[in-house]
Amino acid sequence: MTGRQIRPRLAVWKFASCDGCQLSLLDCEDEILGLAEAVEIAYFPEATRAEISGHYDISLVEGSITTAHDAVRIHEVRRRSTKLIVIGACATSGGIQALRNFADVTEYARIVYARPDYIETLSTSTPIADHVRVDFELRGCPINKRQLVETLGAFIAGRRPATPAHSVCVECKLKGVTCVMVARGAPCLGPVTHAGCGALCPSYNRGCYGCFGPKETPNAPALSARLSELGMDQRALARLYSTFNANADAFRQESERHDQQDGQG
Amino acid sequence: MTSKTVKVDVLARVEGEGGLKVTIRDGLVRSAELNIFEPPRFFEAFLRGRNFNETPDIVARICGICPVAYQMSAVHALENIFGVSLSPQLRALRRLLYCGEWIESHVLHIYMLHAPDFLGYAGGVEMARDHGDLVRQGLQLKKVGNEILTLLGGREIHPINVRVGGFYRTPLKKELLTLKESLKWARDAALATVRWTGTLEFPDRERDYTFVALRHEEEYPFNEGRIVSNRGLDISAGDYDKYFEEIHVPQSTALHSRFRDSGAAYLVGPLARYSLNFDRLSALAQEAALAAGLDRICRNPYCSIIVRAVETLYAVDEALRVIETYEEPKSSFVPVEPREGEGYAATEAPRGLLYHRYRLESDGAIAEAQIVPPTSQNQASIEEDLVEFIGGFLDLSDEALRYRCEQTVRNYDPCISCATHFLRLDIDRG
Amino acid sequence: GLTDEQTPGGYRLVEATDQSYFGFSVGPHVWKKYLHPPQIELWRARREDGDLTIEASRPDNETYAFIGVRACELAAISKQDRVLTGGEYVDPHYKTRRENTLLVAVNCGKAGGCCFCASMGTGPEVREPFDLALTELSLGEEHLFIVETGSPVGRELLLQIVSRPATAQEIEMAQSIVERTAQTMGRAMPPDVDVPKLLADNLLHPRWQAVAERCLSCANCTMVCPTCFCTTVDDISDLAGESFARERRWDSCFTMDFSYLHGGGVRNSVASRYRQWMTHKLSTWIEQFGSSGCVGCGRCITWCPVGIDITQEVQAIAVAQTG
Amino acid sequence: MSTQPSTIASPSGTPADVPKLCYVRNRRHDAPDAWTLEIEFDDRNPFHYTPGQFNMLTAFGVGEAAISISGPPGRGRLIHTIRDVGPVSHALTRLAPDDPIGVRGPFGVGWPMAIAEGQDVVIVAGGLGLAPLRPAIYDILSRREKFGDVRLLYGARRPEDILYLSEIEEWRKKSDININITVDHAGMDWPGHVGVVTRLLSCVRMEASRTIAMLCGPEVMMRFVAASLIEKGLGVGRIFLSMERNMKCAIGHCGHCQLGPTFICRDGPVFTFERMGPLMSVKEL
Ligand SMILES: Cc1cc2nc3c(=O)[nH]c(=O)nc-3n(C[C@H](O)[C@H](O)[C@H](O)COP(=O)(O)OP(=O)(O)OC[C@H]3O[C@@H](n4cnc5c(N)ncnc54)[C@H](O)[C@@H]3O)c2cc1C
Ligand code: SF4
Ligand code: SF4
Ligand code: SF4
Repeated sequence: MTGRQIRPRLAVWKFASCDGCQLSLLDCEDEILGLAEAVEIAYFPEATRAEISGHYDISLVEGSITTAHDAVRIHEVRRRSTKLIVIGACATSGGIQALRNFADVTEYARIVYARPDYIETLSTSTPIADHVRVDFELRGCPINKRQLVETLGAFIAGRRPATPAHSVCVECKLKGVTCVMVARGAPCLGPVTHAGCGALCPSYNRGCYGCFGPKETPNAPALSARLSELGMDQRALARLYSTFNANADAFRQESERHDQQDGQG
Repeated sequence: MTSKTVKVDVLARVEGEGGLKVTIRDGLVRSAELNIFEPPRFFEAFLRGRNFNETPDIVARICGICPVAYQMSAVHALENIFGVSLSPQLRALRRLLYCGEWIESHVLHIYMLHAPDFLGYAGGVEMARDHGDLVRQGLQLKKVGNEILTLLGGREIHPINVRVGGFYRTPLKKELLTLKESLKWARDAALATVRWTGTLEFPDRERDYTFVALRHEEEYPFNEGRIVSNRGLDISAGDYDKYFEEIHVPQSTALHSRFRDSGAAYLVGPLARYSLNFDRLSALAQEAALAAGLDRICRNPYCSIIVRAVETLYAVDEALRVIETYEEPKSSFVPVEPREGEGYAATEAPRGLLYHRYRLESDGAIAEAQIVPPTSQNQASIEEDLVEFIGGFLDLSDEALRYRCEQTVRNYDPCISCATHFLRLDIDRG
Repeated sequence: GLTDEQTPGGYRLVEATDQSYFGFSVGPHVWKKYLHPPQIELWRARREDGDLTIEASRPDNETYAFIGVRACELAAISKQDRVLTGGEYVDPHYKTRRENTLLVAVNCGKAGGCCFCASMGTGPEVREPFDLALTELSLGEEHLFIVETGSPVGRELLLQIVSRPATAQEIEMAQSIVERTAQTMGRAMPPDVDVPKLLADNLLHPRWQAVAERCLSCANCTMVCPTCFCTTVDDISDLAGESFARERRWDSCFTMDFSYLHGGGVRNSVASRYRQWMTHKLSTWIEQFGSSGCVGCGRCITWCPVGIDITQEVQAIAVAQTG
Repeated sequence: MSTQPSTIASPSGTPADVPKLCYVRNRRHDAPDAWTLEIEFDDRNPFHYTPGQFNMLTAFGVGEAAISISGPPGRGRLIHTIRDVGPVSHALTRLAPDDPIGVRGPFGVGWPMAIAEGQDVVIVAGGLGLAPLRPAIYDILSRREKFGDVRLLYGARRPEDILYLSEIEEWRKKSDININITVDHAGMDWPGHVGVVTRLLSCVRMEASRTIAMLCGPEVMMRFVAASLIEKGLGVGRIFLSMERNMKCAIGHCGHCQLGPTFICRDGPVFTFERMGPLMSVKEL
C-alpha cells in the first residue's frame, strides 16, 4: 500500500467480436479520465492512434479466435502481457459466433457471402483460454462496466476482483426483484447463470437469457426439467442454452442433450 | 520507377479492424481498397432456424456500437410480416431509445474519435490533457445518451428490453422524468458542441454524392419512412433489393453495396440524412446548423463532425419532447401471432441506413435473413473519397499521407465490426 | 382485492373473493431487508496528505413501521435479534434499525399453500413481542380489526384511533379464525420426529445426494428466508488508491466462495451445501442460538425455482430412518 | 473439559466490524513465503489477549484476513507471522515499516493455558501452525515451574521453511523445553529428521493421564497427530487443536466459519478433539 510509483501499462486487444466489450471502457464516462491517470493506456486502437510497443502490465482481450492468423496473434499478445484479462462472452467462451462450432462453416460462408472462397476462417470460434494462459475472466455479453472498473481497480490494487460466480438469482434478491419464474412462469436461466449484470432481465419483467454464461456449479438439467414443465419443448430448450455462451461447457452439453432428444422424438 | 509500400497494422479510432491499400502510379491515385479483416461472424447463417422472438437479442451482437439500430431494424422487419403497428406511445419510446443511441454514438465519435484529427492528438484521452473541459463536456454529453439507453433498454450495450411488438417493460412517467434535468443540460451542451465544431478548420473537399436516407412525412427519420435519394429515388424498404445489390470483393469480409442498375456508389449516414431531411429538423437544430456555417445540404465529408453535432442536438431535443408528452401505455407490447411470410425494414443507424429482411416459417422460425449495414453501403464511397481527396497530398511523407487517409476514413465513423478493423494500410507508390 | 396462491416453485396473485386487507399469506419480500439490509457499507477510509483516516458508517436513523407482520415473521425477527444482538458482539446497524421499528402484527386469517408455521410452533397466532397485533374480522357488512396492544408505544397509538372495547364474542371469533388457519396449513414439518437429532444422525444419508440432483444451488431459499443472516464483505478502492471502503452484502451457504479456504473450498458438492443449509436451519441452530432457525413461513418452498420442499426432504430422511 | 474463556478487549470504542488504524513498525522475512510484522498498537488501550487468539488484519484496498497473534504479550506491539498464499496475505506481507494496517481483535478462544498448568505439555506444530502456538510457548516459559515436561514437535516442509529458527535454538539452549524438528524434504546437509511430524511423535514417551496436547497445522496433519496421541492413550478431551475455516466477520455474525454447530471464530479457533473429531470426520461438513 505504499503509493504507486509507476503507472501500469494497459493494452486493449480485439479478436472476433462486436466491439461492445471494449466500448464499455469508453462508456465509463465518469472513470475514463481517472483511469488514464492511474494507468498508461499504451495500446487501444479503438480510442487512440498512439501506440507504445513493448510490454504491457495489463492486457484486456476482447473477442474469440476464429482465424488462423488470430490463433498466432494471441500468443504474441500473451508474450507481451504480464496479466492477461479476457473480457466478454466472445473471449471467455467463444461468443455467439461459436454457433458455427455446431454447424458446417463452409455452408455458413455460402449463406452469407457471394464468394465464400474469399473467406478465410477456422471452422470453430474458441475462447482465448483454449489458446493461452489467462489470468482473469470477466464475463458478460457485454461485460458490465462497473465490473470492468472493479476488475481494473482490483488488478491495480492487487486484490481479487469482486465478481462473484454465483447465480443471477442472488442479484435478484439483493435488488428486491420478484422472481419472474416463480411469480409469472417466465422461463429464466438466472439459476444457472453467472452473476454480474445486476439481475437486469428480471428487473425488466423477462427471464434471464444467460448472457453471462454458466455460473459456478450449474445444474442445467434440473432447470431444464422445470422449464419443460413450464411448457418449453426440446427445440426451444436446445436454443435457449445456445446463444452468446453456446460453447461454454455446461450450456453446450445441455443444448446438445435437448437437440438429440428433439431428433429422437 | 521506384516501388514503395507503406504498411499500417491497425487503423486507429475506428471501431473494428480493417486495412487500406492505396495504389499510386505516376503521381496519381489509381485505386484505394478498403480491406475489411473483421473475422466473419456469420449472423445471417445462424439466424436460420432461430425463433423470431430471439432476433432482437441476437442481432444486437452484430455491433456493440449501435446495437439499438440492429434491434430496431429487426423488430420493424418482423412486425412488417405480422402486420402489427404499435401504439403511439410505444412508437415514441422506440424513438427515444434511438435518440439515446444517436447521442451516445455521435458524441463518442465527435469528441473521442474525430476531433483529435482536427486538433492534432492521437486520441480523446490525450486531447483531455490540454482540453480537459472540452473532453469532460463530451463525456458528460455522451453519458446522457447512455442514461437514456440504460433507463429504457436496461444497459448501454445490447439492451435487453426490446421485443417484437414493443418492450418487456415500459417505464413509468416519473422514471422518464428523471432524465429531464440532464437532458436540459445536454441541450445546451449539444448546442455548444455544434458551435465549437463549426469553428474547426475543414479541408475544402466536396463531392457530388448520391445521398440515400429515409424520409418521413413529418419527422426527422429514425425508424420509419421511405428510402429516398437526391437523384429521385423514392421506394419502400420492401423494394430495397430491387434497387441495390451487394457484391463481394476479395480481401474483404464485408460486402460492398451499390446501385443495381448503374453499379454506382452512394452515401448513407449523417451527411445524407441531413441533406435530405434538413426541413424535418427541429427549429433549434436548423438554426444551430446554419449558424455554425452549414448549408441545407452538406457535401464535405470532413464537415460530418458538425452534422453529427446537429443530429445530436436534434436527438436531445426530440428526447425531451418524447419525455414530456409521454403517457404510460396500458400494455408494454402488442402481441403477435407467428405466420409465414417475408418482411423488410430500414432504419437510420447513427452511421446510416440499416436494412433487414427476414423470411419466416409458419411456426415463427427464421428461414432466411439478410442484413445490410451502413458501413458496407458506404464502402465504395470511402474508396472514391480516397482516390479523389488524397491526390493533392502525394508529396507528403508516407506517415503524413497515411494520417490523411485515416482521417478520410474516419469521416465515416465506420463501425467496422458490423461490416468489418483496419489491419493494414498499404500505400503502394509503384 | 387480491390474494395469493402458493405452491412449491409457484406464486400467483389472483382475485380474492372477499374484501379483506390481509387476506393473503407471506409474500416475496422479507422484513429483514430493512433490519439487516442486503448491501451496506461498513466503513470508509481516506488518505489525505499521506494520512489515512477510517470512518465507521453511521447506522441508519430511519424509523420504520412494519404493518402486517405475520406470526412467523415476528418469530424470525426474534431469531435475528438473538443472532445479531444477543451475543458478545452487537451489530450496530441491525440494533439501531431494530430499535427504531414499530411492529404491527397480524394474525393470519388464511394459510398459504406452503405455510407450516403451526408445526414449527411459531404461528399462525402471533407469539413474539409486538407493538400492536391485529386480527381482521369480516362480519357481513361490518369489517373490523381486533387489536391487541403489546407495548406502551402500541397502547399510545391505539389511543389515537377510533376504537371500542372488543366484545367477548368478537374475541372468540378472532380466536376461531386463527384456529381455522392453523387447521388449513398447506403443509407441516413431519410430526413425532425429533428433527434436530434426525438430521444430526443422518449427515451421510443418500437423500442429500438425491436432493442435489434437483437443487440449482441458486441460493434463492437462503435469500428469501427471514432468518438467514449470512453476509460477506468486499473491499473496494478508487483507481487512484486514495479512498477505500468495505461493503457487506447478503451471502449464502450455497455459493462456492462461502466455504473457500486457500487451496480449495470445504463444501464443493451441492449435496454438502444443501446439507449445511438444512441442518443449520433445523438442527445446529438450536445448539447455537437456543431455538430452531426455521419459522415455517414456507418461502424457501415457494421461491425455489424448482420447488424443493424442506418438509418433504425431512420426511424423506425420516421415512428412510424408520423403515 | 472445557476451554478457558477469552478476555475480549474490543480495541478502543469502534464497532467490532470496523478496523482500528495501526502502523507497521517492522517487517522480517522468516521463511521463503512468510514474513513477520510488528504492528504498533496504541499504548493507551493496552491490548489484552490470550495465546491462540487471532486478529483480523486489513490491507487497505485489498481485504482482510484472520491472522493469529504470534508474539509475546505486552509492549504495545502486535506480532503476526503471515504466509503469502493469496491476494490479502500477499498485500499484508508487502507492508513496509510505517505503512497503515487495519486491526480488529483479538477474537476467539485460545489455548487452555490454565488447564495445562501442572501438566506435561506436548506441542505439535506443522508449518505456519507454529505461529499461533508461539504465544503459548512464551507463556509456559515465562512461568516454567508451573508446568511438567514440555515438548515441542515441529514439522516444516524444508529446512528453510522453519520459522523462528534462532529463537528455537535459544529455547533449546537456555530453557527447559524438549524440541524436535523434522522436515518433509531436505538436502544432504540437513542434520535433522526427515519425515512427517507423526513419526517424531512415535518416539516420544508420554504420561497420558497428565499430558495436554496442543496442535496446530494443516487439518490432515492434526487428524493424524490426534490419532497417534489417542493411540498413546491420551483422552480426546486432553487434545486441543486450532481450526481454520473461511472467516469474514470473526464475531459470529457472517456465518462463514461454521463447522457443524460450532462457529470457529467464536467457539474456537481452539477446540478439544473431543468436540472436533466427530465433525472433522464428516466430509465437506
Ligand atoms: C483463526 C485463523 C488464524 C489464522 N492465522 C494465520 C496466521 O497466523 N498466519 C497466516 O499466514 N495465515 C493464517 N490464517 C489463514 C489466513 O487467514 C488465510 O491464509 C488468508 O485469509 C488467505 O487470504 P488470501 O486473500 O491471501 O488468500 P485466498 O486464498 O485468495 O483467500 C480468499 C479468501 O478466502 C478466505 N480464506 C482463504 N483461506 C483461508 C484460511 N486458511 N482461513 C480463513 N479464511 C481463508 C478468506 O476470506 C480470503 O479473503 C488463519 C486463519 C484462521 C481462520
Ligand atoms: S462478448 Fe458480446 S458484447 Fe462482448 S464483444 Fe463479444 S459479442 Fe460483443
Ligand atoms: S427471476 Fe430468474 S434470476 Fe431472478 S430469482 Fe427468479 S429464477 Fe432467479
Ligand atoms: S439477466 Fe441474464 S441475460 Fe439478462 S443481462 Fe443478466 S445475465 Fe444477461
